[in-house]
Amino acid sequence: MHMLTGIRAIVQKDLAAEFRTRELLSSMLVFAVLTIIVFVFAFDPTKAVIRQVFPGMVWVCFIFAAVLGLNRSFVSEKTNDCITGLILCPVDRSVIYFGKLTANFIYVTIVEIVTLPLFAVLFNYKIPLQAVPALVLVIFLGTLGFTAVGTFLAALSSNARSSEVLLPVILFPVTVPVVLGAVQATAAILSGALTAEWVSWVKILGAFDAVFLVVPFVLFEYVLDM
Amino acid sequence: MIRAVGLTKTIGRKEILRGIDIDIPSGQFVTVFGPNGAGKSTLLKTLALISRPTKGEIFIDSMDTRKNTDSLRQKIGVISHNTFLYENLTARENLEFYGRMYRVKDLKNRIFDVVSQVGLDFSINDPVRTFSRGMQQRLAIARAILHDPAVLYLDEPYTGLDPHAIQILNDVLSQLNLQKRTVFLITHNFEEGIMMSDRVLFVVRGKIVYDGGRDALEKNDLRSLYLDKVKGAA
Amino acid sequence: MEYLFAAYMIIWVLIFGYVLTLGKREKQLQEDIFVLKKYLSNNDKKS
Amino acid sequence: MKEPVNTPSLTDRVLGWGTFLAVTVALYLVFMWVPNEKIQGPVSKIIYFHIASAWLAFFAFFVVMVCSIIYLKTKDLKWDIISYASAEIGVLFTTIVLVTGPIWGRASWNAWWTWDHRLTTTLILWFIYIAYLMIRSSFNEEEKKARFSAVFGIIGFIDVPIVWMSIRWWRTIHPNIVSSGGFAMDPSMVQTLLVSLGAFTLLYFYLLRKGILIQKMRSEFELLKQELGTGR
Repeated sequence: MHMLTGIRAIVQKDLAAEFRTRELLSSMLVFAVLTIIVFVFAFDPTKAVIRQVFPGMVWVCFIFAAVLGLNRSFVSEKTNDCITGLILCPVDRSVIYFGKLTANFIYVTIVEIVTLPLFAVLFNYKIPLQAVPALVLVIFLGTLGFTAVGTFLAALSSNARSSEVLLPVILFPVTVPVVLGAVQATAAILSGALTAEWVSWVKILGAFDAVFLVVPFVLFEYVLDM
Repeated sequence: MIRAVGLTKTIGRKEILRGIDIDIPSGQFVTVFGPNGAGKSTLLKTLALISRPTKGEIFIDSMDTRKNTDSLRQKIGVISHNTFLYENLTARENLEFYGRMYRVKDLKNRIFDVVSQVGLDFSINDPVRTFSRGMQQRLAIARAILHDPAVLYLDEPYTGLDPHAIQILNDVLSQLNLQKRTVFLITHNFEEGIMMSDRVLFVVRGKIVYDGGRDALEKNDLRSLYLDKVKGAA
Repeated sequence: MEYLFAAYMIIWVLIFGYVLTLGKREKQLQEDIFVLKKYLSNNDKKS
Repeated sequence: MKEPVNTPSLTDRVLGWGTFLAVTVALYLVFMWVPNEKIQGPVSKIIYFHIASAWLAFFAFFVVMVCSIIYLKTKDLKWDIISYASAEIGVLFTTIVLVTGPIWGRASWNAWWTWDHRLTTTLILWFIYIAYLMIRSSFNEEEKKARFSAVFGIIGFIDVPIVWMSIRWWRTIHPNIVSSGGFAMDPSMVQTLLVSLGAFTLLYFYLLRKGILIQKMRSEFELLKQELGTGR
């Protein structure tokens, strides 16, 4: 119970600061939309090929926008050494991790909610209505896995000299299963394939999420120790 | 209140703390002096449970800090030259956040109390980034005492403070002294440092080289004693 | 057959290259340490 | 004062010569003794050192993880030094796997690169440990470098089975044009492979000891520099 109070406090603090300046969300959104525009120019939206590469484009856009947000999430705690203030708080270290993770997850989800319809409109891609629940599940699991590892590694890289460059390089190789799973599952769902075809991808996503939500319980204190 | 045994901290190959034993009874006001890079801040960080010692044990309230770390943090307040404040949040939001993290009871009234104690009643709804350095530091003081800690650690709190803020800080400290709170102060400022102090420590090159009661010292003696000890140990 | 040759060439070039860099690093460090030690012992004698 | 000549310890010398001997024997077996695989011909001989490299790389990364855990528990830089030396060797041999794999593939399937699950996983593995080395180079303070790379060394290794699983599943639903191919193993081939594995394991320990020695010298060097810096 105490854990939840702490997590909620951190999330509300982050969101309150973010909605005052909207620095992070606005740049994530603009970046995501720009990515769509680039894709429109790169792949002719009238061609049939679009049907095949659509899931890939969507996830590339989500993930790049997510990295942009993740990069800031701990760097912003460095102003006035707020991170030490967090370390001083009488809560389990995982509370800090899950608080930051939840805030990042919310940012990325907002970006996804805005950009996915835009994708569908600009590429004239009809998302079948009965596919929506499965799609939501996959996007949820994929985003969770990516931000889970991302938050952890962002905390790690925020201590480095050039953290903005370091984070993507260390984050992408580790999250290969998430990217692969999310794109493949999305493709299977959108093409109306049999449930069995995307369920195994959901399993892999679930396994990844489970592992990387448990690992921080053990390892996050080593990242925070000053 | 605070007891440390054989405290050692090595960072990489550098030995920052080299076997520190210390026992601070409840309610004592301890002032620590020492040259730059002597390990004072590291000592404070380990005693405040911000970083872990490489070797040695720390007890707060006779409890082993390795076991009850999270609940023992409840008893600790820290004021450093960094304010730990979020610039985009208002003073009230900052205090609300920390108050919730420390699970402060009756938070609204408590915030009102500490804010008036540091004289920021009228700016409570302004974002911290509009505050002057002195005001930010005052808010940092309010933040540190918000959960009424049994031990207050201060790391060079006087640097960059205007006389008004120094006055407020000293008021807060003397009030804590009256309430029998333990205070652990690191400073270069002999005048301010010794005013309320019960006990003086000199730390040089990761070791305590002098540990004496306040009554044995006059202000001027302190300075020459300090220079003596620092030269002798270096 | 050329492929076999190429593959083993690359394996050996990489391994030997690595061993050589290790040797080079070792030598460089040895020299540096030697110079520093000499410098330090000279300083000690003077003071 | 004479400049010290590098005199390796007895263990090092025995290990060095042992490695040399073992590798020579392995080479002899590969080129002179073992028969060619029936279908693929002489190119099949690549496989022995290819597999041995893969084994060595994987073993090296396993050592990285184990030493990372011990480092985080003990905070003794000795373990960090082993992790670093081992990671470097691991990356080197992963590179060998990544180069020899395509050569073999080109010869037997006429395609340089296939997104075969083994090759793809190895590629990701390579990137993970390149990232590990990059983390090491982005921190100046010894302690942070050791701590953060240890954390990543553990995470990276935990990730490997999941990467393997997902890529294998990916390949099964998008079947390869070229099947990874059967490889009828003759007993003599198995024996050759085992000797190669043994030889490379020795080679690993030889390189590891060398790497550790160099890191220790570097530590000594930094210590001396510090002594100079403190103005003695």
